[in-house]
Amino acid sequence: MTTATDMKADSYVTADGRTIGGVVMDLKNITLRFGGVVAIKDISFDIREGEIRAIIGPNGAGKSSMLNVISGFYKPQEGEVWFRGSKRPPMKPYQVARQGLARTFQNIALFDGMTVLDNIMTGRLNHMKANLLQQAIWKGKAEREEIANREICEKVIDFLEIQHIRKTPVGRLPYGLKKRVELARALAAQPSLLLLDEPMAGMNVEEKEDMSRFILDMNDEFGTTIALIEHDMGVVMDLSDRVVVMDYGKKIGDGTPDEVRNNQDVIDAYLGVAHD
Amino acid sequence: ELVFPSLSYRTGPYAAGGIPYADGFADYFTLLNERDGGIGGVMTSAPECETAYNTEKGVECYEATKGLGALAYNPLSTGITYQLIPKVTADDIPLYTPGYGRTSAANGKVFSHVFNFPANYWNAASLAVNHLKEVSGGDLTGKKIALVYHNSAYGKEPIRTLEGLAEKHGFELMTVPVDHPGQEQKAQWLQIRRERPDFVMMWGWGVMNQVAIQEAANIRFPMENFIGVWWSGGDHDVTPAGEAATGYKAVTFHGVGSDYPVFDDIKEYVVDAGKAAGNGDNIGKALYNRGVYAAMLLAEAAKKAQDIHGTPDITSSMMRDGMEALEITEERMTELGMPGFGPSFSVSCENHGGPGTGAIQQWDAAAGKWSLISDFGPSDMDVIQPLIDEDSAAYAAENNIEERCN
Amino acid sequence: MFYREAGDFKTSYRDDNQTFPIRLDRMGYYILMFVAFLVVPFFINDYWVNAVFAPFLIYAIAALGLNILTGYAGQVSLGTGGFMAVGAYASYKLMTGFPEVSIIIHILLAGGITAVVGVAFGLPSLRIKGFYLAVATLAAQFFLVWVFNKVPWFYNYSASGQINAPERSVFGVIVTGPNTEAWAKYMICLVFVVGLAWVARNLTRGMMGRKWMGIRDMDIAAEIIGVNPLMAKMSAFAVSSFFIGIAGALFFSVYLGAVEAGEAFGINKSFLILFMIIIGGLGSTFGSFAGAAFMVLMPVLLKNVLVGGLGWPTDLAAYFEFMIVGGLIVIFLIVEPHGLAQLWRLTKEKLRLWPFPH
Amino acid sequence: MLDAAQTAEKTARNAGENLLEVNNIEVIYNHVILVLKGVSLNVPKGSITAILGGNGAGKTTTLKAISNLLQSERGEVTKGTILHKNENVAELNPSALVKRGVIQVMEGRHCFEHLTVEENLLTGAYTRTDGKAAIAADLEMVYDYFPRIKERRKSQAGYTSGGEQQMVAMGRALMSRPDMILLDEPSMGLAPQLVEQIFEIVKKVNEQEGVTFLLAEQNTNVALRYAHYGYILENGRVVMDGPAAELRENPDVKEFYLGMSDEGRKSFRDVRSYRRRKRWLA
Amino acid sequence: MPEQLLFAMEVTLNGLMAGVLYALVALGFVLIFKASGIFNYAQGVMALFAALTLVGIQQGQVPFSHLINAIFGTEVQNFPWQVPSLIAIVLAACVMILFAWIVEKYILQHLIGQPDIILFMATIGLAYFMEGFGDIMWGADIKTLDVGLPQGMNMAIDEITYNWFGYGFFIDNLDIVATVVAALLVTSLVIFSQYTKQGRALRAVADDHSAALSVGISLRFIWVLVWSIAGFVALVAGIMWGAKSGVQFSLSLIALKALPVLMLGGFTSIPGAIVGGLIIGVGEQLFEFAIGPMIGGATQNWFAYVLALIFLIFRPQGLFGEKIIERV
Ligand SMILES: Nc1ncnc2c1ncn2[C@@H]1O[C@H](COP(=O)(O)OP(=O)(O)OP(=O)(O)O)[C@@H](O)[C@H]1O
Ligand SMILES: Nc1ncnc2c1ncn2[C@@H]1O[C@H](COP(=O)(O)OP(=O)(O)OP(=O)(O)O)[C@@H](O)[C@H]1O
Ligand SMILES: [Mg+2]
Ligand SMILES: [Mg+2]
Repeated sequence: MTTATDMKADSYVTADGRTIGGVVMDLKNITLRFGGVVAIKDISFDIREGEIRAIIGPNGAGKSSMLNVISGFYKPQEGEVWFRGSKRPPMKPYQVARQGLARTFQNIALFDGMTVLDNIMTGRLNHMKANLLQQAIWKGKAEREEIANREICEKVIDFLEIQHIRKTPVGRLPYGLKKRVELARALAAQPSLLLLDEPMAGMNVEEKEDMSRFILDMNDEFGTTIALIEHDMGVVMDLSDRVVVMDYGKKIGDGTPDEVRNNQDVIDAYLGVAHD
Repeated sequence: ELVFPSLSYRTGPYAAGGIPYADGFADYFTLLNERDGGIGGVMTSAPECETAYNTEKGVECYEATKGLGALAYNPLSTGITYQLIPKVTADDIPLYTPGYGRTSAANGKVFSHVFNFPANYWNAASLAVNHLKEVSGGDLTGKKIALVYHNSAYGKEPIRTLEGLAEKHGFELMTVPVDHPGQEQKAQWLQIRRERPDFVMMWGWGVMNQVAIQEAANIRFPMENFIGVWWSGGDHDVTPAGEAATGYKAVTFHGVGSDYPVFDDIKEYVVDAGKAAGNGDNIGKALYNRGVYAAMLLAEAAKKAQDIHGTPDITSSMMRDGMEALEITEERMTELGMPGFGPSFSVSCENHGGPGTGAIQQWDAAAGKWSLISDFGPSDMDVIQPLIDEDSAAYAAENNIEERCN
Repeated sequence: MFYREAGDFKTSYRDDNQTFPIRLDRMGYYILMFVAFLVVPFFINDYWVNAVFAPFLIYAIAALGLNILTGYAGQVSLGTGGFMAVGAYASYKLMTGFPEVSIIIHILLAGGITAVVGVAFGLPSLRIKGFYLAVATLAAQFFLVWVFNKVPWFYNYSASGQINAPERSVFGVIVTGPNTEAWAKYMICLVFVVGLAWVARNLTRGMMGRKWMGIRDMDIAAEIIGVNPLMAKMSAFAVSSFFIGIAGALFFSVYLGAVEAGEAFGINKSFLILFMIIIGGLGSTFGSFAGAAFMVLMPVLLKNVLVGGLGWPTDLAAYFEFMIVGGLIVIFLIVEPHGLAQLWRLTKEKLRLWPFPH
Repeated sequence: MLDAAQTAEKTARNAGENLLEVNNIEVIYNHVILVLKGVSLNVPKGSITAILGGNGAGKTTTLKAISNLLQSERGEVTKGTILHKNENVAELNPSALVKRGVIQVMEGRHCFEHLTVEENLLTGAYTRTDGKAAIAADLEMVYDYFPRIKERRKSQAGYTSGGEQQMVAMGRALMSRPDMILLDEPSMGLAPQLVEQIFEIVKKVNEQEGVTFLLAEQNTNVALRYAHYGYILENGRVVMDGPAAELRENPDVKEFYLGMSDEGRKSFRDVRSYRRRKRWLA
Repeated sequence: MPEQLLFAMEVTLNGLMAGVLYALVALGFVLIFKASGIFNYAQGVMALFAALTLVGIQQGQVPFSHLINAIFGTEVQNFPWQVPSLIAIVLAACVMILFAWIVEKYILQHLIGQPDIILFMATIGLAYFMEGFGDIMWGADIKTLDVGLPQGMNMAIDEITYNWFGYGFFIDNLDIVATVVAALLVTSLVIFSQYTKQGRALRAVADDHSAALSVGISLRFIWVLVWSIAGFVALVAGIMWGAKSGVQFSLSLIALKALPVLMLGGFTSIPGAIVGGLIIGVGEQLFEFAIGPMIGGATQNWFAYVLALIFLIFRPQGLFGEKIIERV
């Protein structure tokens, strides 16, 4: 188990031998209000290269809002977002996405009208360059590009074991599979930073185990940095390297799972009973 | 069988005008069959095709009825007319548009297959002006005339003529467009109320007429100074306004009311025989009469064609010749039981527009009927003719047609 | 099992991407093309082309266009009539302005011009959504028609404001004006339809189409995963208007030959074409055709049956026509809200399983 | 492959007075997709019964079939009967069912976005006729159960967080004073202590007001702790059922639904990717 | 006072009046939209149908006479009696309730939970049907509608303003009546939808059909209710407009006048309909008065929409519409 001290270093190796690099995303004193509601109060924390960073907290704590701030959908009234060592200017969400961020959503946000395959292909859109005319002609660049990217998506499909539903419209899929497809869409983008908002909500243990496996493998194989919101303590404690705990928009804890698990504030505010 | 397709509209926004017209048109041909056994011994038929005043449906109707050996078309819609002008010419079928359609078609040199006798919009404009001049003691100088018009091809037709006439008679013309359908004309009539024109002229169709007359009544514009073209002179145009409409005037190119012998025949042979197109209560209404009149002139032309070509079963191209040689005399009108119902005139290769004469009718709400307050007078051809020539020349140029008749 | 996809496997992603992955469909498609190009032209006459084929094909183009905007990109538009007018008047000015240039070019240019106008009127869609947008597009509808009515330059100062299509020919074959042969009229429409349908298909199966559908299904999510809403919506408006513009140009120059903005391109057109795509099926190329066919053929058919067949008075027939078409629309929606296209798909699924119920 | 004990248990159960009986129903979507392939359930009065099972097993469909919410999804019950108080309710429309005291809390919250939280709760009392006072009282009760939403009572439900919406949905159902609540995945997206809370509430309501619960759950762990009886659904069929206590001890359930192996709970990190097979599918 | 200013004032006043008439039509839309998220394209045709029915009953017309005569060759036209206006209005209202019930039973019920555009389309189908049905039932000719509403220039106002400014303002009595009626309608409707249980249920239904079902709100009842009210509103609108132009097909086109009002006021707001109506009314009349003559007039049709569009750019949900909720 890594200790607090060697985590200060700008790069260290975890117990299971993954190297965690320097800070990728640094959030400084973020405050976000909606009219009267203060969703986030002056919160700062960072995400480091290659780590799995969990955000936990009771409902309405501001976790999803925090992700929305990171992906540029909510504009915080105060605070700065630093990405790869430079302050991020005000950006539209789609510009943020082009910087290599991908995410999934708490209330599944798939494109119900499209097939699973098409949904996953949308993940590739920042990698496809054919212009309108070329696409109208199709033959040539557009088709080549399509096929090249299709191959990548097929890899993701195999990886997530959803070959059988490739061509079904997502609207019809049961909840769990939708979640998986959404993950696939995010993976297809081959992001450098991946944000997951409750990827395992509404799944049973078996499915959670699968999902955990995907997340871990992803992190191992592609070295993807992952920020993850989850309510299942078991999952959080097992998967994450570091955990941020929010409550009513405030940060009440930040550190390794063990530190957090034994932090009294956290227990009171969130865990209720101390988890094994 | 002699086929005169009737592209009618008994539905849609203009149904109220279309129904009586179609009834009249149909009833007259039925009368011919019932009373005289058709024309020159050949039965006639006027198969109806519903256009709802819609151009595409009109085209469909044209193509559908063309096959029946149609002799002439009377589409009762400016839009459809413009549609058909080139088509009929190519198919060698005459197109008859009395009192509507493309005015400059009066020039037979350019429009070989289109006829719009006895009068057209520009005649109407001039006739109206003549009347106004008369009522204002023979002089219009310094007077102000407002034209309230349906903002469409049809509505714009008279403007040039009126501008010409304004110059000639020294009155001031003010144009007030009303967009289709014309349910809401407050702005227009407030404007009129402000500008206080001496006379208001109307080129309307459909609901626009009724609303305009109502609004005129509301602002207490003196009805006898309010005069419409014949398409704004139907009974259904004035009735909604009730009493207030009394005194409203309209130009017409045919007789009004039902006291002509021909209508007695229609009652006897058609309505009472249960063969009427409608329920017979339209007889004598302005648009019904117009339908009858149009049918009558077509029938006469057909007879003429039979005489010329010496065969009772004429083709559409023979029909065309008949129309071009048509001659209507007062005696003939009396024979037909329509004494003084319309002018006597003759068509020629150059002139497909007839004499361009017309009268003024006035509404009396109490009696619930129109009555002629003038007889069929001439219109001002030296203003109109140049316009006709100009416009038809333009058309000829655009479609490289070379002139006929010389 | 009549209808089988079993037994034809795809060995490459290219095959998997083709328009008709199932062999049976492919056959049907080839047969259809054969009949359309090599059989119909020899039997067609004035009635069929003017009453049925020309309007059907031209509306199909417009429907394709609107379907891209509404069905794929989810932007409901009621400006179609106005945009068709732009196409019509543009082609008129071009035809009369540059008689020597081929009409094909004129029609394409007309489409281009309409595309520009479409984008201009599409800009509000960035802020305005759903029915608000639909009604907003009516502004385009009324304004454009008004302009073409008011500015004499557009109708070359003709007395009445009507515009007439002069005679033009392609490869020596007359395609506009009264002397056009039925088959020529049909052919030029057909060629445009097939060409544009192909383009529509390409755009909608590729990334462009996915961006549009993303915006349609969940615009916020789409933006967050990297779709630029401005580009997506504007491209949708541009492409759709291009199609609609061409439809308008053909409608005027080839089909009617003479039009007047207010009468031919009024609000009813906008609605008519919207009906077509909804009846046919939003977001489906096949649906655009099915819808156009339905809305064009149904009235003609009913009319011929009721008046021609049963000999009813035309007015009664016309009323019933309204009632039946209206009734059918409702029934279709109840049976299958996603349009004829979906109905077709389900039938195929059933056939695939036939004779087993599930 | 049910052993004697279970069979005995079952017969006993069927003897006991059932509030709800579902006999071997079949559900088809869009006339083609067969989803439920003969599901039977018994829900004794005053019990908490859980339907467990993986994604797409058909839990939601089952509940919707009971509360007659299927037709709006173009699904239909093609076989089998549904008895509430021994009367067939398959034909009743949803509001009639609510009047009978059967109300569903739908999967994924379904709050009325544009109504305020409080208005949302009040719509729950739509079918009630026992006067404003009683309703106001219950409103307070709900607020006691969920203090969190009391704070946001005046804000539009559309802007509340996922968890808050779940609470609103549950509160709304309670407002109708039902005698049976169909709960679809109440724990989804809720923080652990909130999950406990909600199940505590379920328990309380069940004991105090004697409301019967039929709940579909993924979170087998909690569900089995609070439920009296459980059914396990796998792609449209009931593959196993029994008293909660028994199910908790069943080795399969342990492995697949509780994630326990013999040496206690195993870490998600140690999960290996071999596909395990369920014995009863063998 | 300068003449132009007086004119402007007169135009403004009349604009307000016209606005009220638009609002009357818009109200019908708003009600149904609030209750079911349905954009009811048939509203205009409903107004026409209601007015036709009213006149028909009043003048003792035999329904379907045209059809009957065509089939049986009979000559039935009118019953020998006439019905007093008030009773006729009540009867017409009943017919509209029946209509609402039928619509719910045979259309809406089968489309629960479908996307808005589908429901919108269904109402278009309905509109088509009604168009034909109305004509068959009562005939396509223009009917004069007279329920004894005052018409024409209001002399009193003319007097007063004349004494004040030396220029008598024109106000149509009919418009004054319309204003009063509209005011009554709106207040009662607002109270209904904001402060009653049914009102709340109605808004709930608009938000989420299936959720509404699940809490036991009977969509059927709610829908019959609002469609009845909308039908009644349509009747009122039909009377006001019909009195001007006679009852005829074009009456159904007034719907187009109501759309910009809707956009501007917000599809979901009853007060919005009124305010929107007033703004549009004044806006388009003033524009026609001031700018119209310079650019050739007949600008109302498009200007109303452009005006509304401009407002929308700044408030995409209309002045009073519910804010569009954007969450992920
Ligand atoms: N767009 C918005 N407008 C107004 N309030 C909002 C908005 N988005 C979030 N909020 C409020 O901000 C607070 C935090 O919401 P958020 O969704 O981030 O909570 P959360 O931590 O994700 O909770 P959960 O775990 O239940 O999802 C909540 O009280 C919510 O009501
Ligand atoms: N409207 C629909 N149309 C077609 N198929 C559907 C529809 N709704 C559900 N299904 C199918 O029915 C099956 C069961 O769905 P259901 O939602 O009942 O599963 P579930 O047990 O509730 O899963 P979850 O735990 O994810 O909610 C799924 O395979 C799904 O694909
Ligand atoms: Mg959240
Ligand atoms: Mg479920």
